[in-house]
Amino acid sequence: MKRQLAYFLVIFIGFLTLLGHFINYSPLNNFIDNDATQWFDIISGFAAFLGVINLLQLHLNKIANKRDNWRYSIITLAGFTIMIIFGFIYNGSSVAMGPHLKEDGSAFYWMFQNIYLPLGATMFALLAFFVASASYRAFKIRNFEATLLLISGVFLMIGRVPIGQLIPWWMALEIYICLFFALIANRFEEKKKMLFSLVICIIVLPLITYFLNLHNLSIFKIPELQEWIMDVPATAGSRAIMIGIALGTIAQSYRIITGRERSILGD
Amino acid sequence: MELIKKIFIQLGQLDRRFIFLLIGLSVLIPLLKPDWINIPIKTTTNSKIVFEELNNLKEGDKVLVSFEYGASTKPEIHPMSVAVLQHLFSNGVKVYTVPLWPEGLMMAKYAIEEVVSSDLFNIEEHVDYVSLPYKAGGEIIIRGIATDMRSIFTQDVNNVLLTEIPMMTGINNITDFDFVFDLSAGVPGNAEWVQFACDEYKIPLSSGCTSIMVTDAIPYVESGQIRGILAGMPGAAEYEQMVFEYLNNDTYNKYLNKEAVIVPGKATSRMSAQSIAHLLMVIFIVFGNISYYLIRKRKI
Amino acid sequence: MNQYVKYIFFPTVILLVYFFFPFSIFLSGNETTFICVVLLCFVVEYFIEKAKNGEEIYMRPIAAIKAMEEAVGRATEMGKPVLYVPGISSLDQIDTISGLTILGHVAGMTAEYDASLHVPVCVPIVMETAKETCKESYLKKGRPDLYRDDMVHYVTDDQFAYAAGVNGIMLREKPAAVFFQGKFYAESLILAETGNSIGAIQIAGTGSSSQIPFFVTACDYTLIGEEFYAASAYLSGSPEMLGSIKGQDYVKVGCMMLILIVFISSILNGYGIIDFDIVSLFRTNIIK
Amino acid sequence: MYEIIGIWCVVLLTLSIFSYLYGDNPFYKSAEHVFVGVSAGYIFTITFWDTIWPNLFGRLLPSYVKAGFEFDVSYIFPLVLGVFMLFRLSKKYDWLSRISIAYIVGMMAGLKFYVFLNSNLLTQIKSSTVNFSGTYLSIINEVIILIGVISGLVYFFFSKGHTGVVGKVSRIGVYFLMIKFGASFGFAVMGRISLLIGRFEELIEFSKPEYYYSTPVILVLMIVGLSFWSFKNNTNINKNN
Repeated sequence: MKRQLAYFLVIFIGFLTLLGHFINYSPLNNFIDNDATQWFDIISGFAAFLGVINLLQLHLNKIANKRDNWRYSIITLAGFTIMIIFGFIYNGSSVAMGPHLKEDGSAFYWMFQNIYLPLGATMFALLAFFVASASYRAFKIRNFEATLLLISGVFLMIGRVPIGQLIPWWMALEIYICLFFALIANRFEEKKKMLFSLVICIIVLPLITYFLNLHNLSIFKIPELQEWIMDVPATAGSRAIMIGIALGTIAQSYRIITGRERSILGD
Repeated sequence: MELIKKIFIQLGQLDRRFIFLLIGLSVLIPLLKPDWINIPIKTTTNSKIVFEELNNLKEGDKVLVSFEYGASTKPEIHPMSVAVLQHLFSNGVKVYTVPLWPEGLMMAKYAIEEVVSSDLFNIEEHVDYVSLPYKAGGEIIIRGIATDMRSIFTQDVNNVLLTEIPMMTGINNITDFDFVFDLSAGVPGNAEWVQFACDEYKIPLSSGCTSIMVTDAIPYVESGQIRGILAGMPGAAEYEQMVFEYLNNDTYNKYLNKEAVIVPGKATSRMSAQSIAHLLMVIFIVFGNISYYLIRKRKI
Repeated sequence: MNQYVKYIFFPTVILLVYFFFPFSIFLSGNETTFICVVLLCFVVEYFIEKAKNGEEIYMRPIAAIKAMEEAVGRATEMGKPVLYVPGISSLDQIDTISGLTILGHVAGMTAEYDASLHVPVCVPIVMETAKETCKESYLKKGRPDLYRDDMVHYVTDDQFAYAAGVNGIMLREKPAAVFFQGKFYAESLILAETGNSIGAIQIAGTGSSSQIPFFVTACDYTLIGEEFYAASAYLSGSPEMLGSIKGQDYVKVGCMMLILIVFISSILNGYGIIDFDIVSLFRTNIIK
Repeated sequence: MYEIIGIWCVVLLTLSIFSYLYGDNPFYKSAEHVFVGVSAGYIFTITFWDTIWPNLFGRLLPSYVKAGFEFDVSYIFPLVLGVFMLFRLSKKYDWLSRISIAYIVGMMAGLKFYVFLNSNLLTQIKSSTVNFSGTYLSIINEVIILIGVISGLVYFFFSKGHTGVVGKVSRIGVYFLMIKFGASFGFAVMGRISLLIGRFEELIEFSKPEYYYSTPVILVLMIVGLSFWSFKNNTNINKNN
């Protein structure tokens, strides 16, 4: 019975919010547009209390049982308590409680500015290093797919920065030739043959291009190629993913509001 | 020959800490010695579209600028904010700032302060710009701005009632604006502006965003739902440069203080650090591939 | 016969009522969307019904879903915990809800194998939901004794603080299997790289398209976009759910046809062969 | 005075987080735990003052909480649902919280159904129209996009195996997806490097004499601390072996 009640509510609210978009009844429309999500925010605001209780339980437990790294839990609790004190008890600035959170000069704001912000920004900046090591590992010419990943990644990387504009047409051409050979290297049985044809291509193709006056083509300008990659194939890819995600979300929502996706409510 | 091979294979198995160190240095050195490297900046089409769109605004037009970034993405987005604001003020456009992220409030404040303190324009609060306060809710707020702004905002950041601000008269929802410019680093961001407001009410929207968001936003740009896009730090540098040239060439601009010195923005100087770091990563990738090739051949 | 009545007659009636109802109880301006909603629901419903009636449904194998059980099994063998990260968004994203439904299945596996499960959560309300899900899964597998309340715990709401916290858990507990299923933003790479550096089997799934590449490069298996939403249906294996996936496929075919129609008609329109702008049909208005 | 202390805090915490690049160490661990505690407190405070206080109490007790809203009796519902949520703490009545979760899940599913259908599915289909104002080249591009989208969607078929024609088409789809992933990756590199630039600029700024050379001082101290720690750790490991 209790469980049935929850399902009934899911189905009822789900269809209400979906069909409310089509029905001409302004309180309902207003509910969907504004209140529905505001309510969600308020309910999750209440849940924040549960989060805090859980956090305290976890760390106090750790300290009480002297589990691994329990000393660090003291730091977490201290940081938390200080923020709560500055948020609700001690103000430190001239404005009222509440607006003081964003007031330059309050103790809370000091903590925000000097502890919270730099920590967040630095964690974020760590990504620069991780992205380097990830790309070092990922961008390998393993197969055709990986090569495409590499090509579009690398061209974007150099095409987007001013250095990409300094690359002359012949160098771009040589890069293409090398990439092509890297891709087909496995097909060659004899290493010497491959090296020979590579060298020939590297010398002859630029000359041909130059004499045929093809070197002004935009394919040899990395920034323009980069823009094309972004505008055409990457757009196609992201559109396919977007439509896929939309379909997935819609189907999942449908399963939820018809009461079929049950594990979410513990069934 | 064998020796070279060995070196390459060794390079392929580098400790990742070594890569970390090199990346760090490649960013640090150009920042410490900016005059060592100087690379010209070329503008891309999407940045040009943004510039043209904003340039076509007339004197007295109303533009809503929404701030959706924080301290961590400040280096990328903030130069855009400043350049866009400069550009708008130089055309006599009225600016309304709204933060949709808690930190966006501070960012809007810093950006306005930076423009005001540069002394380029004679702008006054409540005459040329209004700063709206932060309200929690993300897309709900966008939805609210689209339908009924006054139900969400009653005061500006300085707790002045909106009814007492002359430039707020006649502004009740999104259709009262001529343009929306969105500066975003995540969610809510430009996608939400498209979905919940601008698309439906046919208000032109442009956006400046972090580079990671660009591929997600590009379908909207291609379909014209977002008009042009400033992509990350390079986008910021390009826009800065366009605005810099525009202000320098436009000697008859009545909004511009003649005595003030126009200084190029910050993004331009950061681009050399960016370039070097990218170059280094490409070199890593090339070395990684050579060593991968050699190792694979050995196994065969 | 009965089926025809159901799946042709009813939608027609609904659409007729919608278009020809005398009083203005319906909003005008989003007719296209309404038609789509009705068609979509009935198509999916049709295939669900068919599946319920016992029609065999072929589902293409997805490596990541198969690997889930293996990963849990391996963690059990090694005597190490399984870490499940349900993303950093709240319940307002369908991704989180999908992540939690998958958690239900993974918790079922850990209950069966008697592996220890660890779910650090970013949002309190998700924590409560996840607790409920895990508890029920353990109960259903008949192992309520194995469920501990501290299995699921709150870390913090902030994106990067959460990433730092989960990082710490990974570095110090060294889980053998790591699941990232939910909505992720920039922290995805920090998490996936750390997981990679401790040598865990990593299975990711997300609908955040800008984070998929990082998971693809740093994880062993990744559920890309739509696959992620379908995973829970796959795992449940019930005909109802599989039927809905099949229906979804047919909706997809419909979308592709629609794209082609739009494309071709816009070419014809461009050359002046037909005088009809199909884009005008797509009035996607919401409420005024 | 507070400003200088603040700046030293900023530098210390920034460098502590960066020390993770060397490996897990006490500096990073401390910074991590500070971060978790402070952010939990921060978010909790912000949630209360920015959401519950104005949006709930501002509507239920408008004369007391002046948030610019009028009295709205319907906000009793979220209050009740929120209190239901707190019943999680009770063993006997914890089923009440399920009602709150049911509301959220149902509401969001209904809302997202509509939003994704409207803004993502229909607009993306709409945008596959060909723009004839462009050159022939742009039409070729449109055709490439069309092929990419269709083949990408074929990749996502679940009820057809990737064999035969479907297999070949879905392979083309994968190529397009890979290009998109590569592009995202390239952009990410760019974005992340810019963030690093931001942090470094701040550290450089704080190494000036007016901040008492905080960056170099802390950096040196940290390196000494780290080497001492890793030395000690090494000897420990040797003993264990």
